Amino acid sequence: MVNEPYTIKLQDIFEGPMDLLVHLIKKNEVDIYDIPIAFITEKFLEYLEWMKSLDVDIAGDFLVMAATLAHIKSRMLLPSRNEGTDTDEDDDPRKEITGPLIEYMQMKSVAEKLARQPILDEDVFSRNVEKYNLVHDPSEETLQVDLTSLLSTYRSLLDRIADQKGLRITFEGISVKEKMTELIDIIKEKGAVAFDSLLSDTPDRIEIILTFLAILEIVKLNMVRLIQSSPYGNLRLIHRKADDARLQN
Amino acid sequence: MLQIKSIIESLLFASKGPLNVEEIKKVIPDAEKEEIKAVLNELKNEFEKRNGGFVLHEVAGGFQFRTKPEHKEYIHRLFQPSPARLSKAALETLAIIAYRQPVMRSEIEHIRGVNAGNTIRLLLERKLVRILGRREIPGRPIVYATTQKFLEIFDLKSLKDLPTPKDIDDLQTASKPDDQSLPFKSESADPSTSENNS
Amino acid sequence: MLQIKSIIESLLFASKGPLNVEEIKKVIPDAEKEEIKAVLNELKNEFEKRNGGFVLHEVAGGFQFRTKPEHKEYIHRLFQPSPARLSKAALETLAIIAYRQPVMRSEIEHIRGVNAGNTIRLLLERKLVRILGRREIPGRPIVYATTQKFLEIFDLKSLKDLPTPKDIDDLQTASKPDDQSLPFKSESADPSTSENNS
Repeated sequence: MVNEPYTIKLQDIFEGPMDLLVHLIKKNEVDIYDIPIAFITEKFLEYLEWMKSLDVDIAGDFLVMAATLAHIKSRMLLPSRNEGTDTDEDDDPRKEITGPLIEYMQMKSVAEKLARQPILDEDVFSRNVEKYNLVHDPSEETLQVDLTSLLSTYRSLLDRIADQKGLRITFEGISVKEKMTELIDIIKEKGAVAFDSLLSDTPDRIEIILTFLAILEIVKLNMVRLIQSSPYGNLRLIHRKADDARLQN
Repeated sequence: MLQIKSIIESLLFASKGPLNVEEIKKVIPDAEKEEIKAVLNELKNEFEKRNGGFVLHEVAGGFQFRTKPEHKEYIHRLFQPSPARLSKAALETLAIIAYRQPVMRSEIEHIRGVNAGNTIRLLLERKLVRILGRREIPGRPIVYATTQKFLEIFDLKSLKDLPTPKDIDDLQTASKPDDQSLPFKSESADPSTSENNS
Repeated sequence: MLQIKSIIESLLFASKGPLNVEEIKKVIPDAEKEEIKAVLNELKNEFEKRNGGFVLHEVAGGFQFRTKPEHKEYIHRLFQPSPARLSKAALETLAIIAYRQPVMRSEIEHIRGVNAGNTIRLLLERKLVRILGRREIPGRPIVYATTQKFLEIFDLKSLKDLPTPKDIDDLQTASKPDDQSLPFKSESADPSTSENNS
C-alpha cells in the first residue's frame, strides 16, 4: 500500500497540518508555486493513515486540511471558467494554500534564526542577582510589574478565596466598572446631571445599557440619588454630597 | 580548549553564591586543585589592581564577585522602587482595586484577609490609585479607583483593555469556532471545512 | 568622589537587567549623558580586550555583563538542571507574535494551522510575550506583543534587529543539507516591508 514507508522518529511528530505540508514539500522538492496537488494530497493522506496505524489521535486540524486539499484537487479538475484569458494564474485553486504556506514557511525560518541566536540562560548567562544581598527583608522585595503579573496576581487571589463561603466573586465585565468611574467623576463635578446628557450624541444600544447598568450600580453604592419627576420623564442624578449641601441651605 | 582562567571567571560570574575549589573542580575535572587555587588568587589580585566597580571577594570558604562597599549608595539608588516596581502586597491590592473598582477598603481587606491601610496609602502616594468618593452609607467609607497613571504604567489605552481572568482561562480551551482559526478560510462555502474545528 | 567609570561598572554588575544611559543618569545625576555613553563603550572595549569569562554586551537598548557563548557547557554543568528549552511550537508562535505584533490569537492560529492557546499561555508565563490590549472589532479580542525580556533573551538590540524571513527561493532549497548550513544570509528583503507592519 505505502511503497515508501515513513521513517519518522516520534520526536518528529508534526505540530500540525501546516508543519506536515511543509515537510512534504521540502522532502519532495516541490515547487511551491506549482504544487502537484494530487501527489501532495496522496502523501498527506498516507501520513494520516500511518498515524492511525500507530493509534495516534489525529487532530481535527489535520482532517480539515485533508478536506481542503481534496477540495482544491477537485476544483483543479474543473475547466477554468475564464479559459483563454490571462487570468489563469489568479484562478489557480492552489492559491488557497500557497499563500498561507509561504507565510508559514517564512515564520518558520524566523523561528529557526531566533533559535540560533546566543540565547540568554541557555547559551549565555547574566549575573544571577535574584537574591542580591541588598534586599534585607524579603517582604520589601519589589517586583517589576506588568499586565501579566497584575492579572496573575488577581487570579491567584481569586483561587485563594475560591473555597471561602459567603464570598462570591464573579467575573464582571470591566466595561461597567469603567463606566461607573467615569460617571461618578462627571456627577461629582457637576453636582447633578440628566441621564440623557450622560450619553453621547448617537448612543448605540450597548452604550445605553452600559450607562444604565453603571447608574444602577452607582445608586446601589449610595453615591448618588436618582430622581424622576414624571413618569417617562428624564432621570436626574444628584450627587449625594451636593444634595446634602442643598438641603442644609 | 578554553583557558581555565576564563572558564573559572565565567563560573564565578554566573554562580548564585560563592564557589570553592572543590565545586570548581567538579565542573572542570581536568583541572588540578592547585591550579584552580592559583587561578582564583590570580583573579583576585587582578580585579583588585583593576580598581573597578567590583572585586573577587573571599567569603564563606569560597570566592564571589561583589561590588565594593563604597558604591552602595549608588546601588541603593538603582534599586529604589520606581513606579513600575511594587511589593507583592501592593500588587495584590492594586489588582483588586483595578478589577473591582469602585471598591471600598473593607472589600479589599476581605479578599486579601489582611489590613490594607498601608498598601493603599502607598498606592495613593505613587498615584496608581485615587479616592473616587464616599459611599453614603453609615461610616461613609471611601471608594477607590485606579488613575490615569495606572493606565500609563500598564500600557493600557483604557480600563476596557484590561485583560480579565477569563481571557487567560480561554487560552486553555480550544478557540471558538467563530474565531476564524481554521487553517484556511476557503472562500467557497465548503461544508467540510466550516464546522470541523471543535 | 568616586570615579564615574567605577560607579557605572558596579551598577551594571548589580543590575538585574540591561541598563541604558537614561537609567544610569537617574542614579548619577551629575554625569552627562555623553560621558555615560563614552564610559559604557570604554568598558565594553576593555572587557572585550581582557578576554576573560564575561563581556559587556549591548542588548535590548542597554548594556549588560554576560558570559561568552563558548562557556555555556561549563556553566550548564554548574547549574543542574538547566532551564527547559523553548519548543519548536513556542519558537514559531513567538516568531509570529514578534513579526505581526500586535497580533490576535486567531491570526497566530491561522498561520500555524493549530490551536495556540497553551503555547501563548506558556509564553505569557515566561514573560516573553505580553497582552497589549484589545482590538476594537466584535468580541474585542486580546492582542499580543513581545516584551523587553524577549529582546534580552534572544540577544536583540531592538525589534528592528529581528531576523528577516528567508526568501521563498531559499525556503524551497532549505531541505538540501548544503544550503541548511549557510550562515545568516543578509537578505535583500527590508525588514520593514510587508510582513513587519500589517
